[in-house]
Amino acid sequence: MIPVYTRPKSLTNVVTHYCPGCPHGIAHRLVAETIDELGIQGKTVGVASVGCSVFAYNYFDVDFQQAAHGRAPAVATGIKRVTPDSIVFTYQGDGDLASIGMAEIVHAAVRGENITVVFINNAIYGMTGGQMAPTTLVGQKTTTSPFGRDPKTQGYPVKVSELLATVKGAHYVARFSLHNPANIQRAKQGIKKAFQNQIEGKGFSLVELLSTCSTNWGMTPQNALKWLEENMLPEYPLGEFKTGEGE
Amino acid sequence: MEKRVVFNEDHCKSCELCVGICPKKIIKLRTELNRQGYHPAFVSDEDQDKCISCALCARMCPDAVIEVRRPQ
Amino acid sequence: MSESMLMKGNEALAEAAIRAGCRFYFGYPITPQNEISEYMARRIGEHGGVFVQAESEVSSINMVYGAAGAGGRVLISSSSPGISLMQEAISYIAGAELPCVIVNMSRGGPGLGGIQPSQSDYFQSTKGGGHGDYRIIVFAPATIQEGCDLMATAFDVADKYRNPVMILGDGMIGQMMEPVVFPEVVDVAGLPAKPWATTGNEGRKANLINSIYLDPEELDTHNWKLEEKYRKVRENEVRYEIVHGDDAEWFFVAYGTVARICMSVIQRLRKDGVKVGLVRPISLWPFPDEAFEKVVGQAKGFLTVEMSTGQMVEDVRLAVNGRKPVYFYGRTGGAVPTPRSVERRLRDVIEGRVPSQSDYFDRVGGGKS
Amino acid sequence: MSEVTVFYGLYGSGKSEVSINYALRLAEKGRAVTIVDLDAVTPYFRVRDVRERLLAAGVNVVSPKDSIRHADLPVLPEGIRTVLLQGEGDVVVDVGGDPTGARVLGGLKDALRPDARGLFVVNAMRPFSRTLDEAQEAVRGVTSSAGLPPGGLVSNTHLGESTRIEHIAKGLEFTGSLGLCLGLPVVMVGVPDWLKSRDEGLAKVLGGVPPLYLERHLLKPWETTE
Repeated sequence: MIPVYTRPKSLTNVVTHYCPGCPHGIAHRLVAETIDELGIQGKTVGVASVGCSVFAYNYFDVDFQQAAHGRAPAVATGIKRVTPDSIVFTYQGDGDLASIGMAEIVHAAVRGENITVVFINNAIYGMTGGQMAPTTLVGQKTTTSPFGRDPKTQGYPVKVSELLATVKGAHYVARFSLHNPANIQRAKQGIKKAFQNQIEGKGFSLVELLSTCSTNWGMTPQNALKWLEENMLPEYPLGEFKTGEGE
Repeated sequence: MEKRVVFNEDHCKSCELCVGICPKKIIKLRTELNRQGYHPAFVSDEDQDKCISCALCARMCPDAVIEVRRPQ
Repeated sequence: MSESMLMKGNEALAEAAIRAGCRFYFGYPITPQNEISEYMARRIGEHGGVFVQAESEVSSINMVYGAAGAGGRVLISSSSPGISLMQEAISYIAGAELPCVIVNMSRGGPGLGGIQPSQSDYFQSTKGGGHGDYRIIVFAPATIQEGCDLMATAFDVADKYRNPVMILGDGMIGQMMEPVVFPEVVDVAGLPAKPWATTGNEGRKANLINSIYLDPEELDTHNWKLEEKYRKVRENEVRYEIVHGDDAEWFFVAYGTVARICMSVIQRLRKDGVKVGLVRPISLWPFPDEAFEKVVGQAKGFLTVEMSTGQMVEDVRLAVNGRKPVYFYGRTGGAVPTPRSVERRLRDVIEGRVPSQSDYFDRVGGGKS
Repeated sequence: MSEVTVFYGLYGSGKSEVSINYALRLAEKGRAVTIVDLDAVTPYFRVRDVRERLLAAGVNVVSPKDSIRHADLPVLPEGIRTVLLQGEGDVVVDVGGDPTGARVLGGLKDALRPDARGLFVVNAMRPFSRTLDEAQEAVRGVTSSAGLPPGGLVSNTHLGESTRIEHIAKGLEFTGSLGLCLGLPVVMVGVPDWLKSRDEGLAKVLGGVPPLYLERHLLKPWETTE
């Protein structure tokens, strides 16, 4: 028998704390596969953020730093400047990256910091129990938008990829989704490109991954993926918003 | 007989994403609980030869539970 | 020309840091310490170092966290409001046990305050400053030369204990100019290795820089481990100066530039036969209790002079522990105590015109005089 | 005939003390003098900090108004254009340090008399002016952003209170060489006033360059007798 699919060796052999069906696990696996395929396990340094993925360092068998809420891009900057040969990535959720850490992510992009950012957008605060996120959809109910997000008082969802695509310093900005195998495969290619860019010294790369939170959305994992497809995709179109070509 | 698809059942959280995606509908949940208290997913020995090694289940699995092989 | 150079305090500290092997500097502009960033921007590259102007103090100190975690010799500088913004990350840095040096050229507060010199960040600097049980080591130079010498020490002490060290200057230290002879240039390659740093796990187990301990028992253990480290710091890193410890009956207690004002008063008063001396804490944390043990027997009393409404005086009182009276004189907000007003206050103390220490909160004479 | 003298240079060269003493010297000669505090970049030790003393000596002071004199804002003194355009008597301008500070003067170029004299102050014991290359670069940077070509150099090499005659001598030699490189005369040499009486070799060291004896006005708090 020939192996078709095996567990990546950059993942530690532990059970994650994520809820059943949580796409964080998928995203972790894609990042680990990328690290394996690029042969960079020994020189990769991850930066964990605050959110459900706060313990990401337990799941990747690489050096890690745990950053304060929203500050992962600044921490990654510090690491990368000291050890430019390390491959540095941050792994951040939407509360961390798009709310409290908006300044850090924008300015890391502005500086063209040669790092890779994996950004999980599931339109809700998972860790703290399902509050409204900056990416929560209009009308979406959360514990702090119990009547549905009302743009009159709560504004509109922030589109991180579109926003960062306007930043000249950003080399690669793309949005993918984790709701089915075909999209997962595309996301993998995007993540790989984002790491490859760093190896080649091309500068700031960010992949936004649309994800679910079945627990806080109150759905089965399968229904959550369906909800993502039906509700998030129209608001968050997929694609590469900046590819660095022609620069 | 060598298996095409193998589950690390102790890591499974029975989210059933693999169950839903399998084109051959051969992935089932066990009635027994694993160490974490979940009914782990599995493919029975008799269904192993129905597996087409497409690995969609492995791609979907959030817990990297599934290994897939194909005959030479 | 001799090795002496006329240096502004801020530039001198930057040069001293480079000579101490600092190769990574992160900053954000704020008066009165901008010359540190400006000097670094011009000079650190000549030594193969990195200067980054961050988008905020918050970001800059988190760059320090990352850079220190990756094993760099890292400096950051700011002034009071900027240091306030950094407190969260300083707590993380202390919790994750990372070495770095922080310069605070403090200015008057609270709030936006003013840009003139102040010592009102004493509490913030010496009592932790952010959340959680931790300390940072704080050195307060009184001259630019001392600042340069302490800079080299600060990096070594930071590395030794894996803890942030602060150089606490008032704006005066940053802005004034004095001749300086710089310490030797440190051979960066010869600095002790940092096997805990996140440099990639090739050939070893993965390293983790972290301050999360969700299990109460684990966090308790971690905190007591930190406390044990701080105990060693208290044992080994106390620094102070006593002037006229042989015969003084009255002691000024002052740090930084205020100590120099007291020194000029001491010279004047000694001509009149007043036996006055000075206890000058150089390490503000650990506080030099030991200095007070040496002189408390001979002292009739202590007059603490600060550019604050009375912050260090609390530690002086703890050190003296009721054995002798402790008096206070302070100016704030950028108003600097004049030698004449300090002299008058001491004479009032000596001649019994200042209420006894039970009236310690009396700030008579603490305003304009 | 009245004169307009602009002192510029890198910060720390001693421009402010030179400006203050120069203005006082003019006033002592009975001339009407206005000193302009054009330092928009340094937060401490500025001409405005000794305003009362200058006024008492009969020197008119143009500096940012009191309500904002301690602000860390690039504040231009009110009335500065009036003084430059219509002022009678001598004007001494103390320009803030470095090309950044000198830019402020650049913005006032149209108000400057065509015969205004720009004097570049050199302290060879300061960073960024320790070699002839660095010093030439400094002169170019500052005077071009000031928009006023230099008319001469002021040798002001010193180490604060630790200044000795040999520093003056070496500084003068350095400034002389710089002058040769740039084709500029050394018009003045700053000498701390306490060195005046202390060393008889001073005259020889000066070698004909007129000294500007400097009484220190911008004192540190512990140097005052107040």
